[in-house]
Amino acid sequence: MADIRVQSEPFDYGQECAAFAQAHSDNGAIVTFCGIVRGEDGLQAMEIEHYPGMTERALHRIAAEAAARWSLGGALILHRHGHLTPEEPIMMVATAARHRADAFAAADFMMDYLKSRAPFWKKERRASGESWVAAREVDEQALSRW
Amino acid sequence: MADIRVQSEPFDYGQECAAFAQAHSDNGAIVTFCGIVRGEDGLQAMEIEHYPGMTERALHRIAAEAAARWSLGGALILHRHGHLTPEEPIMMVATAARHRADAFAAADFMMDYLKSRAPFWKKERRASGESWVAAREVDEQALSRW
Amino acid sequence: MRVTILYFAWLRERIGLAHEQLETDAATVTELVGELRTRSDRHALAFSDLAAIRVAIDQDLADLDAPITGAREIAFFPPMTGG
Amino acid sequence: MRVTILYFAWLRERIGLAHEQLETDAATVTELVGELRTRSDRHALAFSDLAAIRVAIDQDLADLDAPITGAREIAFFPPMTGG
Repeated sequence: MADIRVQSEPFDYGQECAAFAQAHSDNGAIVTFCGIVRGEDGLQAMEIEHYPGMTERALHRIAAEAAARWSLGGALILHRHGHLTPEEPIMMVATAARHRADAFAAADFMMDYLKSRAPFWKKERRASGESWVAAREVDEQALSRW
Repeated sequence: MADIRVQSEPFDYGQECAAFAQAHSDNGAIVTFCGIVRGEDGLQAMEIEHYPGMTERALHRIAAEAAARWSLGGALILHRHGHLTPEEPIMMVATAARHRADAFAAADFMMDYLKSRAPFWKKERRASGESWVAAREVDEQALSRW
Repeated sequence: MRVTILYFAWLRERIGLAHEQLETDAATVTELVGELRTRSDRHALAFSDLAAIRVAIDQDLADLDAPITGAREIAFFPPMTGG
Repeated sequence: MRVTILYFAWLRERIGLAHEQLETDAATVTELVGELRTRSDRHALAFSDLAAIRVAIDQDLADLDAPITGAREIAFFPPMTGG
């Protein structure tokens, strides 16, 4: 049921929102999330590494778990890898449901699991050099909500 | 700070998502919600009545309360009134924040308050006649979450 | 005191009016509702179940026992169903 | 048993390899890490703090004390930072 995409190409968040809502217009509630590269602290670029094969597997599993917990009409997870620059969308999730509570909870849940259970790693490049983004304790703790 | 729009004209959910994300691309997290007319049970059309003046006031207040509770870079509430047909978007909210938890919570909060605290009333038209949508107890109860 | 009364959704339909002007000495919403009920059978019917009615005083939601002194616009309507 | 070992992010950079083949009799991830540490100074350094390392056995996240018998692909990487 879920649409899972892992790609290096840019994606158009607005177009994806429109297509997802159109494809699931028999549902009453659509929720989308978009993560964007923040250009703060002089960030010049970001490289996202991932684990081909395991990534798709992990994302499918996260979407399936969301569909098992909430009543969903559809779900999308789209995540880029490779080279990104500030203000570019990194990834998005979308959920469709009859009721908004399901759509919100499932999108929130998928984001929490994607953050610390899908094999992506971000490296930031600044004038001062490159560094891997450290995992945040708050992201690990967020999983205990579910 | 919040962009509040009450209009009878249709809106393009995808374009609004794109414009909102673009306008707030210095934030890392965008959440959007879209409510769509469900064509179930033979629904032919929906009429949305509202209270001009109070509506805008209520929506501004809901957005201001969200901005007071969470760290937001921006918020949008757009709600249609008048005549709608199945599968048309009724309304949307969008939030932008540095962190996803704020964007999710604020969008969820605004939806809950909008549902039972903003002066909109839906009337459904079917072959069998017209009827006003009854408020759902679960929507009133949802407010106790906040 | 002169106030504008507004009705929305099925209240508007049952009363047959979207708004009306009223001269009143009512101190609270409840007192005002008591007066409105006497205006016509349609008013009486529309206001028969107060649990199904919400009120806004000058475009702010209020309780039925709220004071209305100084109010200019009082609106009655069913529970809201936006979103 | 012959396994493919994969490294990602700073583990890959510190070890200087994205993957390597290994013949091992290790029964658990922990035993395997013990063997990997002996392969080079870079391996030893990369695996010096196990708290900073996550492991996947055949593309499923696993604990460090998980058995690896029959595994074909074992990946080591830092905590994930997607989204």
